[in-house]
Amino acid sequence: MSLLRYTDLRVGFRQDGGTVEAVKGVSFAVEKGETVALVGESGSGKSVTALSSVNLLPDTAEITGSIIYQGQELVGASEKELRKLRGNDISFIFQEPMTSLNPLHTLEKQLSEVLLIHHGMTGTAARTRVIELLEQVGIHEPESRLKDYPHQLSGGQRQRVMIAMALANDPELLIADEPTTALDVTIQAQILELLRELKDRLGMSMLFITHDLNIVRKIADRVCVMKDGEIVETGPTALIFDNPQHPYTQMLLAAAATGRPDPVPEGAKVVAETEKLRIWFPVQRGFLRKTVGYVKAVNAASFSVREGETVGIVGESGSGKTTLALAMMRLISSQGPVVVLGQDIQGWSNRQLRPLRADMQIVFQDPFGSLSPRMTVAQIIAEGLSVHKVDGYASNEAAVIDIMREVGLDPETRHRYPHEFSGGQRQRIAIARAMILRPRLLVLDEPTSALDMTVQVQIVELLRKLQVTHRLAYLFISHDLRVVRALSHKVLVMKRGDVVEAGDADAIFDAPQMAYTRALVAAAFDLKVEEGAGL
Amino acid sequence: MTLSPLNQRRWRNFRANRRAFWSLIIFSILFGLSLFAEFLANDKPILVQYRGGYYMPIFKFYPETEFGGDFKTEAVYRYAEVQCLVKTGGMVDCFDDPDTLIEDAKDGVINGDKIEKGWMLWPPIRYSFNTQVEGPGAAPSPPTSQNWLGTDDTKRDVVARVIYGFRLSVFFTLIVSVLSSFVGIIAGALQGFFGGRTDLIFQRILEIWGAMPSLYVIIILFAILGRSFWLLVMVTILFGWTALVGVVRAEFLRARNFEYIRAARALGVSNGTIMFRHMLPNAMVATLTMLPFIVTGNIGTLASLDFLGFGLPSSYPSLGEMTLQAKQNLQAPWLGFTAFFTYAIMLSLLVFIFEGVRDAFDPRKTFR
Amino acid sequence: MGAYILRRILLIIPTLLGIMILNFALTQFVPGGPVEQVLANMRGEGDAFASFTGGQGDAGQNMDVLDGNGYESEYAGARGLPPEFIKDLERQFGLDKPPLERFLSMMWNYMRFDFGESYFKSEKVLDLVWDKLPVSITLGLWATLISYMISIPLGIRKAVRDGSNFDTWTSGIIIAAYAIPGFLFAIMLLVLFAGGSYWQIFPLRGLTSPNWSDMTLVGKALDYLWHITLPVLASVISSFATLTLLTKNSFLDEIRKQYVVTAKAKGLSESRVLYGHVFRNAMLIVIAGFPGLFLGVFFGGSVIIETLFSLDGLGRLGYQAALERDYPVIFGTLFFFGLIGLLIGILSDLMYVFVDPRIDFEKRDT
Amino acid sequence: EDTITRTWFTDWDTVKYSEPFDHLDYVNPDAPKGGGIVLGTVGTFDSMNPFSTLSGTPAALSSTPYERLMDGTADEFTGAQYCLLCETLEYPESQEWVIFHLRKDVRFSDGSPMTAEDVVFTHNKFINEATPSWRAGVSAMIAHVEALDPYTVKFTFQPDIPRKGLIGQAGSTLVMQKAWFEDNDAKLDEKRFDVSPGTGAYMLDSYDAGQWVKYKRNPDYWGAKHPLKVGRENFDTIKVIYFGDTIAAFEAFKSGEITFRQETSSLNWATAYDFPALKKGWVIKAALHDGSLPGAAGFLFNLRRDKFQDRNVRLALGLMYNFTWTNDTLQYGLFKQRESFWETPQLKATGLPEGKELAYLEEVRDLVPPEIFTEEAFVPHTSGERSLDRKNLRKALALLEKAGYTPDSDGKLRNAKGETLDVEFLHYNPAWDRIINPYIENLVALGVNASYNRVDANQYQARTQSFDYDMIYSGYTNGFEEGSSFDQKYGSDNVNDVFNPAGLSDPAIDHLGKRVLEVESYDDMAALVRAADRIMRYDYFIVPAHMNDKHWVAYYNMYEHPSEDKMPPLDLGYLDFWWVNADKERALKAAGALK
Ligand SMILES: Nc1ncnc2c1ncn2[C@@H]1O[C@H](COP(=O)(O)OP(=O)(O)OP(=O)(O)O)[C@@H](O)[C@H]1O
Ligand SMILES: Nc1ncnc2c1ncn2[C@@H]1O[C@H](COP(=O)(O)OP(=O)(O)OP(=O)(O)O)[C@@H](O)[C@H]1O
Ligand SMILES: [Mg+2]
Ligand SMILES: [Mg+2]
Repeated sequence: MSLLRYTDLRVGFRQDGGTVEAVKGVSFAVEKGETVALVGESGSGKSVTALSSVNLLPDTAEITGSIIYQGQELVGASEKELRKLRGNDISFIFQEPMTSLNPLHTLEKQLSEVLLIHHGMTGTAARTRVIELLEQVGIHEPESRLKDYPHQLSGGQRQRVMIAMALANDPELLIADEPTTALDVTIQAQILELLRELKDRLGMSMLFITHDLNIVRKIADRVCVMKDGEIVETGPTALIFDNPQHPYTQMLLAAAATGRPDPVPEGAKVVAETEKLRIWFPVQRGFLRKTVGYVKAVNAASFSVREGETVGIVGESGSGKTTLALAMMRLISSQGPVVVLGQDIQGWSNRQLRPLRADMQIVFQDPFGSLSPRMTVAQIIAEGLSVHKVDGYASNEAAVIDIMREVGLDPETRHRYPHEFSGGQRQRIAIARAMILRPRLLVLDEPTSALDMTVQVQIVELLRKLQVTHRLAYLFISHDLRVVRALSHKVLVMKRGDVVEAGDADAIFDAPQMAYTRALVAAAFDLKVEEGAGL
Repeated sequence: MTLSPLNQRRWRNFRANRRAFWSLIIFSILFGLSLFAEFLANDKPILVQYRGGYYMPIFKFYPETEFGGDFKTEAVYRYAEVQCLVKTGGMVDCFDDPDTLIEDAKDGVINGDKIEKGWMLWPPIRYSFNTQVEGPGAAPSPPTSQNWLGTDDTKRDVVARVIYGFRLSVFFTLIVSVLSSFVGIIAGALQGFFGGRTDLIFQRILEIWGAMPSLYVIIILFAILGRSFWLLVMVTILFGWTALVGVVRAEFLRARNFEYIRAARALGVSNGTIMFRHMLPNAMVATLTMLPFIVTGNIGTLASLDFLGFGLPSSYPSLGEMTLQAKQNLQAPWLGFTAFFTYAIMLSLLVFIFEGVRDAFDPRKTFR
Repeated sequence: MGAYILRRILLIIPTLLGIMILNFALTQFVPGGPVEQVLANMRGEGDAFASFTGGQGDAGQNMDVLDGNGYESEYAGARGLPPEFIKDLERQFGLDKPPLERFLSMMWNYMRFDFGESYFKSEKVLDLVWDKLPVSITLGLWATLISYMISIPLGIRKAVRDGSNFDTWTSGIIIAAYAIPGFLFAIMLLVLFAGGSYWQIFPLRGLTSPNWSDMTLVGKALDYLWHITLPVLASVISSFATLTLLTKNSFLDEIRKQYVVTAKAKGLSESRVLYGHVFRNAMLIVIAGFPGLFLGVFFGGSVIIETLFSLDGLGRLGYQAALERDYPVIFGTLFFFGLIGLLIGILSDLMYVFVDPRIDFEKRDT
Repeated sequence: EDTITRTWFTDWDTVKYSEPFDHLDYVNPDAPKGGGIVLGTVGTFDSMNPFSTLSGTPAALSSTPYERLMDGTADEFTGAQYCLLCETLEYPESQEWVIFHLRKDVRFSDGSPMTAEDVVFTHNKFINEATPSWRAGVSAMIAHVEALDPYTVKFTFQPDIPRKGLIGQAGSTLVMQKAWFEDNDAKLDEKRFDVSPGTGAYMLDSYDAGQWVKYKRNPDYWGAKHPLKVGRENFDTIKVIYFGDTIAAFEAFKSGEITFRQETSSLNWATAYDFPALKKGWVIKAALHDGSLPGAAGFLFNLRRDKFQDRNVRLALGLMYNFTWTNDTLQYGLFKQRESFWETPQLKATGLPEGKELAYLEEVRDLVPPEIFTEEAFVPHTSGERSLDRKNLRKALALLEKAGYTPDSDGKLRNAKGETLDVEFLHYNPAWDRIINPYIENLVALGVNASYNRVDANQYQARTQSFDYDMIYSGYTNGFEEGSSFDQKYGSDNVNDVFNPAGLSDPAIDHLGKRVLEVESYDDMAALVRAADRIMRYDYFIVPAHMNDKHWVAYYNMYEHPSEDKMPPLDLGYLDFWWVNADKERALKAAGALK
């Protein structure tokens, strides 16, 4: 008997006026101790399929078909029965770690709660276990972070908290929806190692959703390929990879962000630079919020980026990449010069900055959180246009339709609200919003983490194309070193707030100087070497 | 006028909430009707035909002499004498025995002489809010076929007073709520959004303002300017706008930390737009919930002022005064029931409508 | 934060001063005054509550018999108003001094927490307040307790079952309850359940029975509960709607957020999800309102309810003082409650931070 | 010098009970003692000291424990006083002083005897500590008081003032216990709950501040056999319960918690008395004759305003008040319209003047219009059943035409200067809205720019005190005897006195006011008053409103009172000479009617 079996699952979302079919008759099974990877196009229904298992979909979802877990029918099961399975038998790692944690509870509280509910663990026992979990997922000095709230963590840290939470109870089945997107390769490897260990030790099964085919190759026993709400191909990992049948699968496997960026034109002007930029977050404790210390997110970072140039920022999760990017955008306070388009904008007021904003844009690491929940996608994307004058569009409407098409979104969906999209779709909305302004400096914080290979390639192409035609300058943050390599002229390597290495991309990738960089590069590109059967 | 796709979606959502939709329709009809209260309940006819001429007493003053009477003061249309004058074309005998003369005039001939027969077109309810109802029985008198809900303790028709009172209350609360919410939301938004010194100083001003003795302000203003509707509107706004400030401020204090606000700022959106386009809709839960209660609360405020004797001039058709009468006249339950049902209907409709509005603006709410 | 709190505490001084100045200035313009009140009392026209309690009827007889006054009526001239008498009164009320001097000396006294004596009751203002507290706390405490105990769970239930029949009929009930004019409802209760025509189940007046002091402890408690049932019911009836719907709507907004899904995925029970996770996120305003609630609990009061049920609480005290121009009571309570109110304002703002640590009050213009 | 020694005193000729008597005519000398009465009142109290006017509100009946040297009766109009605490009083013809020979058996409720020292002490206490106006008034009459021996006290009056009322004032001196005040170092005017012992029949039993107060009959009351007191003060206990609201008080009566109720509202009297206890016969509802003088109240013009100087204007405005309709529709036909300022046969002017009245009028013939002599005394207009009376409207328009006001093209009255006739009506109690509003409506129909302004009681006081109003509902308090107060109410010198709300200033009335102080006999005084009544009614500065000649009472069917024909005209006396029938009380208790 399979551990979890989907038979002809169909999920539709009630929407204004009609129903949108997200999953159209999916059937597959996960056996005990098996790892099944769900791969496919962004928006093809992977997350929905996963969430429907123990009914975590919104009320607007209508589920038909059958999902059987250890002989128990889950479609239409009562909330009480499902509750018993959730968290204990079936654990989840959600796709969007940034928004999946309760913003008002500390890490400790969120983690220990799972222990309390299912094991009645309290006090020091719980705390010890929490710390152990955090260590396992690679959080530095976990004791000092127990009292932190989610908003004080980096994207990758939050994701690791999610993972820790999911693993806390040694589940039977782990459903992991893109669990490592925000993690750098070294930590990713650590996490995968952890999962492997659990699987070996406890016979845990996994339903693993990812875009990263390397991971699939590394850990999956079987692969299901989804497109447009249907499973188009399924089979053992090796078979699929070696002999894909369906055209989409073939395309997916072939897609890879390759090539190198076009060289920076001669005499290109510096668009943005900084010198010894420092960002320290005060650590406040107690009712009176006394500052007891600092999280040194960025220490003395210096770099510059020229017209038509891409500076890639890589580094361990929590090393201060996002913080640096936000400071460059003057969205958090920092110490040190922030020079954009020749002006030091440090200390400028919002009002002064506003005209400049058209030329400096950012794609946030947390796309969902950065989209106004009560605005439609069309409004969100067009908003910049109504603020800044951008030449070359017939009308705002036309511009929105254009850009949506370019990032691979269906323009017909533009009157929907953000929550009605898939993770990858939202990420593209965020990209579209920034790109529509044709800014001269664009900061991209993990812009491709939720995108499947084909779309990723499409986006990379788009970025390259725009860079060439409009001489855009990019600050590109990513854990995916191959994408970084494909786009960047220069690379900045960060570790624990320090820029440990900086220089030409080729130099860094081909001959990394620091041990840390070497490890990083090795981890990223070595995965290929280790390819083979599942864990 | 075409609605944007989003607004269309909201409108569909609103309509899908049947209760809200019907409440809106009923409320609009009721309020629409009450706007024409003068044509529904009045002690003056809508149209008078007298000796071939047409008169519209609702709009214009006509002395009784105009209809062949002998007073230069306004014709008292509800009295038989004047009715007789109109119907008989101004016969002097009307002053002696109007009723028989009216009977007599029905065929257009009196004592063999043909007369210039006139007529009056009356509103369905022949009383205005301040008309003393004639006829036997002491006030308050129970419902009859003439006074459908009886009369109040000054012998005025309750139906007429409810119609006018409803209009007055709704009118009052709409003006007050719109203006005070507007001011309150803006003030709260500014404080919450900017924080710092703006917040610190503004809040203190509010605290001082809030401690002002409203009763005294009312007494003073009434003493200087005289009791009037508009003065009450002003005073209620003066004291009412602070109601939403705290709530909106709190929501804004919280919302300004959200990621999408940072995103909007990164876009270079102006503070105003951030506040009112991004934050307000998301910080509106409490506001939108409170609004129907602010709207209805203002009706209540007016009523309690009337009840305590600091409200509208006493001849005004006020629901608060009616409740006071109901209290003072327990033997006349029709007063209490009327007051209760008027309130209950008015408030429920408003609350349901706003519930629908909330639903309409809720992005995650979809109807089957 | 510490600096912020300090600043807030220091700002209490000018704020309170502002409140006092504004009120003092206003009272200078109010027609009438304490002297007029004395005179009106002498003419039997001074009852502040007459306007809605009905007062004297139109029959012309006055119930002089019940007047406590011993000698005034004996000599007609005694009821006259010779100017010396008015002067005397003014002196007695301290109104003969210029306003500024009066204000300064008043503030000086208040600074030392000396709130003076009522003009007409010859009792220390604080003692008066103290005397009225049992009634006010009774009404405030029970009414708030009941309304919170019912409204919040009900609102949450309604949010979870949004659109169901349950949602509809509970809405109907709370709105109808809200729509009943409070005083009419109070009278209805009084006449139906305490009056002489229908069911005499509850007592008509007061907080306790005349023989309360002889009762056992249990007897006392029962007697007290027996007395407060109707007034509390009357004052609580209309209070459900706002809070329930606020809770419902706030929950509706939060309940579909991603972190709630996370919480559910952890296998938490529904109530733990709702109360443990959503509550704090959804109810910022309600929770931060708790300190303010405290003020309502202790110093609340409604003139009308207190009057109808013959209770002697702060509602009546305040209303009477305002109408009788009993300035020591007005200013004393204003200062006293004002101070407490300002302190609670600080507490309430700190609650925001406590509930949502992301909140701060700093200027935001980076 | 010859002195007069009597047990009674009057400023006029004689008194009803001048001969020794066993008991007052109107009491039942065999009335059983016992039982109790429970009354309800609206308001609160926070003091048991009846003399604290400025500090605190004294409890109901808190002055009952105290008695005065002399006491009046309820069946005489002429201000007769009889010795209560005194055996006799003695005074010279000139009335320069009066000596009271005190009874030796008077005991305070603590058992100690009352002596002359107590009288002197009380008087001085009042002179030193009572309200300034009282002190001023009384010290202008009484020079000093001294104890001649323990049971003799002498009041010496000020010289060179009219003698009328002086002995009466002395006789009405209250007596309190000197020892108690000295022991407790108590002031007269202070809020306190300890009470000094009194000599009266009742003493404080218990109370709960602001809630209720209970008095009990002193079983050792010294005066139980005193002819003035026989058959009186029969209840063992009197309890007064305080309510916040009239409704609650009424409900308490319905449920038997309160046993006696006097109704003051026509609306209630007509509509509210149909509750179970009444239907079952437990409660008796009765309208008993009230022979006291109704207040001369009505819609009053402020004569200080120029626009009201013309009598035609006043008459015209008055014509718009429809007593018939108001009484029938709003007051259940329970009232009569007041005609005279002194609505009692002996003081009310009727027909054409004659006799002494005419003689007095002759004295002021030059000062009054000739109509006074040729026309019958003015009686208020009558109206039809409809609220707006055409006949009166016509009259009013004609009168106003005479006064220079004609309806303009918008129906509003305007004078030659184009000014409208503005009338602002001021009042403070919403209960009166229903009476005032219809009148205002009628005035508006007449074309008067009339408005009704209701303000709070305090502001009303402030405005009436500064005479800042056009019309108010108010009036004059008159008595069966008129003396010095007449001038205070109606005299020109006192035109700016609150007791003259209309601001009447008429030389003829001034003259009569002077004469009133000189008259010797009650008849003369009555004639003078009639003359004044005739002139003032002609002046028409008050639109006379309703009056009531009944006491409306409802009580549990256990109280009894002297038969209707024996009831005194001036006092309902339910706390005085009514009594409890124990059998009926038992029956009621058995039926569960009483709580
Ligand atoms: N609440 C919703 N209402 C309407 N449509 C929805 C809703 N949630 C998801 N969808 C739609 O359902 C489809 C499947 O979404 P799903 O999140 O499963 O995609 P996915 O395969 O996980 O994609 P990605 O890799 O981008 O996360 C998408 O087209 C999306 O637009
Ligand atoms: N508001 C904050 N308060 C306190 N500490 C913060 C705050 N924001 C970020 N940090 C800390 O600063 C450090 C750097 O965070 P940052 O988000 O820049 O990392 P990152 O390099 O973007 O990591 P990732 O790849 O995981 O997104 C982390 O340790 C994080 O916990
Ligand atoms: Mg997904
Ligand atoms: Mg980051």
